[in-house]
Amino acid sequence: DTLRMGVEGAYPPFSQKEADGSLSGFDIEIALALCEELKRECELVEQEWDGMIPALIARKYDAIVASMSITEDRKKRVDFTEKYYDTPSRFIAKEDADFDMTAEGSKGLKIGVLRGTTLQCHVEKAFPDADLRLYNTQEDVFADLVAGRLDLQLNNTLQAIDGFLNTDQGQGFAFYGENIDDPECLGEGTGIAVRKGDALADELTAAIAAIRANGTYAAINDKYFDVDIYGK
Amino acid sequence: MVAALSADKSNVSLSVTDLHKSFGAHEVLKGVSLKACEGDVISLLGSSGSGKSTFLRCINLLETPTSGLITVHGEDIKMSKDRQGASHPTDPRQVERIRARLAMVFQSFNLWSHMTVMDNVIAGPIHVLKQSRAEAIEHAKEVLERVGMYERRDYYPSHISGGQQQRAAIARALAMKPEVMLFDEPTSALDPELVGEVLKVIRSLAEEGRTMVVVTHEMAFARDVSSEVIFLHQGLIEEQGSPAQMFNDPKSNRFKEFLSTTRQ
Amino acid sequence: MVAALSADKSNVSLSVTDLHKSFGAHEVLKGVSLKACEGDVISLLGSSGSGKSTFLRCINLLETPTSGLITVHGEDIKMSKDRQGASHPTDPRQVERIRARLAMVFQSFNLWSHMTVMDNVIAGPIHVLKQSRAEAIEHAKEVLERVGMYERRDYYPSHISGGQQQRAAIARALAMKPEVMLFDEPTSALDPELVGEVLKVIRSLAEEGRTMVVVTHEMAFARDVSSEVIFLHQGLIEEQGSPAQMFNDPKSNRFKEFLSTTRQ
Amino acid sequence: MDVIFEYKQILIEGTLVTISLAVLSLLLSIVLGLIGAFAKLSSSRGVRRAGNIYTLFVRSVPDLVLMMLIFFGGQTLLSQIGGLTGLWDYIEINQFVAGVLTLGFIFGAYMSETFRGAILAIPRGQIEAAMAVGMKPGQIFRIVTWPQMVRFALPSFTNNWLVLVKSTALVSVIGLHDLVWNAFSAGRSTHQLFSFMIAVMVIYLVITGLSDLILRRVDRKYAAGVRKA
Amino acid sequence: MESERSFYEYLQSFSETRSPIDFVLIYDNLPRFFDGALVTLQLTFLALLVGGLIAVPLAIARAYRKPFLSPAIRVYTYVFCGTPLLVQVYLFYFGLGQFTAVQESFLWDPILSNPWWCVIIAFTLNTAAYTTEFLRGAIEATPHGEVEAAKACGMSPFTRMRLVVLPNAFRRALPAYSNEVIFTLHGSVIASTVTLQDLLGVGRWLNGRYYLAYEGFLTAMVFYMAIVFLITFVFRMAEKRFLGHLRPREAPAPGSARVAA
Ligand SMILES: Nc1ncnc2c1ncn2[C@@H]1O[C@H](COP(=O)(O)OP(=O)(O)OP(=O)(O)O)[C@@H](O)[C@H]1O
Ligand SMILES: Nc1ncnc2c1ncn2[C@@H]1O[C@H](COP(=O)(O)OP(=O)(O)OP(=O)(O)O)[C@@H](O)[C@H]1O
Ligand SMILES: [Mg+2]
Ligand SMILES: [Mg+2]
Repeated sequence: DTLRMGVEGAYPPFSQKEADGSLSGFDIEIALALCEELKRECELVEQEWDGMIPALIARKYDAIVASMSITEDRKKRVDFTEKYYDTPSRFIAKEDADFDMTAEGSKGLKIGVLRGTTLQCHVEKAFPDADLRLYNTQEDVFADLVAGRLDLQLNNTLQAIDGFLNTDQGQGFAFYGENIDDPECLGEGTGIAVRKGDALADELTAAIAAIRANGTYAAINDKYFDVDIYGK
Repeated sequence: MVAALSADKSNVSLSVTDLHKSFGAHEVLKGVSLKACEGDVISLLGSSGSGKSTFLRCINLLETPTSGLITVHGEDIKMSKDRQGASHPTDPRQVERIRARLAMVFQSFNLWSHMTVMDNVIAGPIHVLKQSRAEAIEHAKEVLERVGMYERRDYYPSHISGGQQQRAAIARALAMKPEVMLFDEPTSALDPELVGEVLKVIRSLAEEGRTMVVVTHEMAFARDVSSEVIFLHQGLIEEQGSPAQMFNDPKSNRFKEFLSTTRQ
Repeated sequence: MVAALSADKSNVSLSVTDLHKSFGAHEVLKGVSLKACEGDVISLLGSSGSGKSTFLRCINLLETPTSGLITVHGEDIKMSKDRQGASHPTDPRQVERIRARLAMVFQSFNLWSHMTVMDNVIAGPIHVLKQSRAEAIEHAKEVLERVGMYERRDYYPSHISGGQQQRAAIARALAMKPEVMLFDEPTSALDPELVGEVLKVIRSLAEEGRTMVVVTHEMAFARDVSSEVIFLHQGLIEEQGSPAQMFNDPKSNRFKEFLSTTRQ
Repeated sequence: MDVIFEYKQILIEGTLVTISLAVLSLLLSIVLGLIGAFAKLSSSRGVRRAGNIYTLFVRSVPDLVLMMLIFFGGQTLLSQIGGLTGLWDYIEINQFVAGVLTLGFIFGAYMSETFRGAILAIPRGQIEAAMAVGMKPGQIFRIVTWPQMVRFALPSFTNNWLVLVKSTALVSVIGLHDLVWNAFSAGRSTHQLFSFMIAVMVIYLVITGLSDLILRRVDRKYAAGVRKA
Repeated sequence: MESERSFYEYLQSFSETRSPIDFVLIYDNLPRFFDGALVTLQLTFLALLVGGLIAVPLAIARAYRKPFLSPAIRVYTYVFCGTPLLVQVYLFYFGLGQFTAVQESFLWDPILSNPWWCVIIAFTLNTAAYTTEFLRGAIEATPHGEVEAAKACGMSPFTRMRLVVLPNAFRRALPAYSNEVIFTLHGSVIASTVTLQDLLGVGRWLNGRYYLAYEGFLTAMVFYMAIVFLITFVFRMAEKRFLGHLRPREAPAPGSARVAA
C-alpha cells in the first residue's frame, strides 16, 4: 500500500515549490528514494511546519521527512529513525551587526524562527527576554529579516546558505556568532518521525543505511550541496 | 348574561357554546355563545379590545380556545388537554377540513403578496379542494366578476388600492364555496366611497342566503343587513337581539353609550 | 372656478395663491388658492387621490410646488427656478424659519420612534426654538395635559395605542406654539370613540382662535367646527363656502354625489 | 506580472479548489441552515435548545480555531477512539472533505439564523390566511412560506455567501491547496508575494462580483409583487 | 497553599492517567493565554473603535449619494468586503514590506515595520468597510415620515441628522453591529499568522512548543467563548436599553404595579 510522506514546501533547498506546482529539494528526493528502497508506492503530503507532528499523529501521513531534528521533547510524541543528516544551526544578521548576546543583553532583540522548531526551544531557553517572533514558514522569516523587522534569525546553516545567503535577497547578510551548541533543544541530528510504536521506524532506518550504501544518498547530496551533510 | 339563543331553527351552520379564551393571565373571552343558521347574518359590535377579533379567530382555531365547544354543520371540533392543562385540537386533519368550510376575511386582508389576485383566488380551490386548475380558474372568474375585480386579476396585491385588496380577499374567501363566512372589520381602512362598495357586496351575499358573521363599526350596515346583532363588552355578550330591537330600544347602559359616541 | 375668497379680513395668517404641483407628467394640483385669517378653521374635503395631502405638504414645502405663491404671516416664501426649470426655495433658512411657525400633524403621526412621548414634544422647542430644557418641559407638561397624555409621557410611540399616538403628535405640534396648524386626516385610523376624543381636542383649539387647515372625512366635524369648507376635486377647488351653505345647499354635482356616498 | 503568468496553472487550480469548496460548503450549509431554522422555531423546547446551542457554539469560536481543532484534533480523536475501541484502525479525513464539512457546519449556523429571520419576517397574517383556507403544514411551506422567505432571506444569504467564499482562504492554513495557499507558496518561492496577493485579490473580486450578479437575478425573480419604493 | 498543591498534583495524575489532554501544560501556561487574550481584545476593540468612527461619515456620504464621493467609497468597501482578510493582512505585512521604497519611507519605522500596526490598519480598514455598508442601509431605512416630521418643525439638516436620523439608524443597526463585533473578533485570529501572540498565537505556540495536537486550540477556544459570551451579554443589555421602542410592550402582569423608570 501507499506510504504517505509528510513534507514541507518552503524550506529551500530541502524542499521548495516549482513553477508547475511540483515539489523538489533534498528532503523530497530522500523521501522518494526511501520509498523506492522499500518498494512502496509513495505519496507526498504537503503540510505547514507547525502542524507537522499533529498531522502525523492524526494520520494525515505516516512519516515526516522534513528536516526534523531528533529531540527529547519530540520523542515524547513520536518515534524517530536514526538521523539522515546532521548540520548545525547558526544566527544570521546584517553583515555589520553587533549585538550583546548574553541572556540579559539580548533583552528586546527581535529574533525570528520557524514556529514549532527546535530553534524556538533554544531561543526561549537562552534568550528569555528577547522579542521572539514565530513564523509559519522559513521564507517568511527571511522576508522579514530583509524587510528589517528582525534583528536576527536562527536556522539551519545549510538551508540558510542555499535558501538565503546565496540568493539575491541575502546580499548584505552574514552568519552571526558560532554554531549553536544545545543538544537538549537541538537534538542529535535530523531524523524521520513516525507515530509512536510504528515498526516503520526500523524499516526506514534500514532504508537510510541502504541508500547510503548504494550511492543514492550521495547522488542526491551532491546535487544540492558541496559537502556531505550526513555528518559523523 | 347570555341572552336566549334563537333555538330550534332548522339548519344550524355554526354554533359556539360558552367559549373562553385567555392570553396568559388575561381573560379576553369569558364565555361567549352564538348560534347561526343557514342564511343568518350576525353583526358583532363592540369597542376596541372587547375581543371581537379574538372571537372570530377562535372559531376557525387560529387561536386555540381555552374552553368551549365549536360545532360546524353538526360536526363538533374535538379538543383535548395536554399535561400542562393547555387545550389543543385533537385531530389536525379535522381542523383543516373544517377550516376549508369556514372562510375568513381578515381585517388586514392578508393577501399572499407574492401571488397575483388570480393566484390568490385559485390557490385554495386547487390545493385544498383539489379542483383542477381549469375548473378553479373558471370559478375564480365568476367570483372576481362578482366583486368587480376581474380586470385586476393579474395585479399583485401591492399594486392595487385598499378597496380592491379588500374585494380580492372577499373573492378568495368566496372561491372556497364556504358554508360560513367570517368577516373581520371588512371596511375599517377604506374611505367612505369604498366602504359603500364593499358593503354592497356583502349585502348581496346575504341576499343569497349565505351564513355570515361580521365584525363591523358600520352601524348602518348592522341595522340594515343583519338578522341579529351582538354587542360584545369586556369578553362577554352585553346585549344581543334583532337590529330593530337593539337600535331602537337598547337595554344596557354600555351599549347606549357606545351608540351615542358612534353617532357623535 | 375659484370661489371668491373672504378678502380683506384683518390678519391673514396664511395665504396660498394659484398653487400648481405636478409629479412628472401627472398634474396633481392645478391652481389652488386659499386664504386663512387668524382663528379660521378651514376643512378640506375631497375623495381619495384628489390632492388634499399634496396640498398640505406643499404649504410647508415638504413637496416643492411647481408654481404658486405661499405667504405666511405676510412673509412670501421666495422660490426660484434652476436651469432645468424646476422650482426650488431660494433660501433654506427662510424655509426652516417658516416651518417653525407652521405645525403639521401627519396622517400617520410620524412620531420619532426612538424618543419617548416627552422627548418628542420637547425636541422642537429645544433645538429649533432654542428654549432651555426646563422651559420646554414645563410647556410640554401643559400641552400634554391638554391632550390627556401627560401620564403616558415616558412611553415610546410603539407602546401606546393609535389614538394616543395621534394625541401625542398633536401635542408635539402644539408645543411649537405655531401660528398655523395643518392636520392631515387626523382621525383616519381610529375607532369611533377615539375619533370623538381627537376631534374634541381640535375643537378646543379652534375655540382658542388658532388658525387651522384640516383635511378630514368627518362631515360632522367639517359642519360643526369649521369656518370654511373647501371641496377639492381632481386638483381644483370644486366648491368652497361656509359649512351651512355647503352642506345644506351644495351646488356642484360632484360634491352632491360625494355627500350622498358619505351619508350612505 | 510575468511571474503570475508563469504560475498561472497553479493559480487556476487553486481557484477551482476554492470555488468547488465554497459551493459544496454552501449546499451543506443550506441544508443545515434549514434544519437549524426549523429546530429553532419548533414548539418542542428540547429541539429549540439544540438549535440555539448550535449557533451559539459556532458564533463563540473563530472559524480558524474551529477548523484547526476539527482538522488536527478531530482526526487525532478519531484515531484515539478507533484505537481504544478497536473498531477501526484509521479513517482518513480527506482535507477537502474536512474543509467542506467544517465550513458547511460553521455557515449552517449562520444560515439557520438567516432562514429563521426570514420565516419570522413573513407577516403572520400570510400564514394565517393559508391556515384559514385549510392548507396542510407542508402545503403552507411550499405555497406561501418558501416563496416569500427566499426574498427576505436573500440579503443576509448573499452576505453569508460572500463571507463563506472568503473564509475558504482560511483552509489554506490547515493545508488545503486552495487559491490562497497556492498563491502563498508561489509568492514565497519567487519572492513576489506582493504580486501574487494582488492577483488573489483580483480573482476574489471577480468571484464576488459574479456571484453578486447572479444573486441579484434571483432577487428579481422572487421580488414578484413587491412594491418598489 | 496546601489545597493548591494538591490540586496541581491531582491535575498531574489526572492528565497522565486518564485524559488525552495534558491539563498540566495548559495550567502552567495560563498566564500566557491571558496575555494573548489581552492582545486579542486590544486588536479587536481598537479596530472597531477607529473603524466605527471612520464609517459614520462614509455611511452618510453613501446614503445621501454624494456625487464622486459615494462611488469612490463604494470601490473601497467593495474591495475590502470582497477579498479575504487574510490576504489583506499579508498584503500589508509581507507585501508592502518587500519594497525598498516602502522600507525607506517615513511610514516604515514606527508603523509598517511593526506587525501590530499592520494588523491594526488592515483590521480597521476592513471593519470600517463593513460598518459603512450596513450603517448606510440603516440610514436609508429611517422612516421617511420621521424625517419629514423633523423638517416640518423647522429643523436644519444638521439637527435632523443628529437628532433623528443617526440615533434612529444606530439603534436599528445595533443587532448587525453585534455581529460585526463578533466577526472582527473571529477575524483577529489572523494576527497569529504574522507573528503576533494573540490568543490563537499562544495556542499555536503551545502546540508548537510541546508538539501537541489540540491542547492549545482547545484552551484558546475556551477563552474565545468567554469573550463572545461577554460581548453578547453587553449587547443584550444595550438592546434592552436602546431598543426599548422596538420591542412589543410586555403586558404588565396582573397585580404588579409597574413604575415608569
Ligand atoms: N396574541 C395576544 N396576546 C396577548 N393579548 C392579546 C393577543 N391578541 C389579543 N390580545 C388582547 O385581547 C384583547 C382583545 O383583542 P381583540 O383583537 O379581540 O379586540 P377587538 O375587539 O378585535 O378590537 P379592535 O376593534 O381594536 O380590533 C385586547 O385587550 C388585546 O390586547
Ligand atoms: N410622490 C408622488 N409621486 C407621484 N405621484 C404622487 C406622489 N404623491 C402623490 N401622488 C399622486 O397625487 C395624487 C394626489 O395624492 P394625495 O396624496 O394628495 O391625495 P389625497 O387627496 O391626500 O388622497 P387620500 O384621501 O387617499 O389621502 C394621487 O393620484 C397620487 O397618486
Ligand atoms: Mg379586531
Ligand atoms: Mg392623503
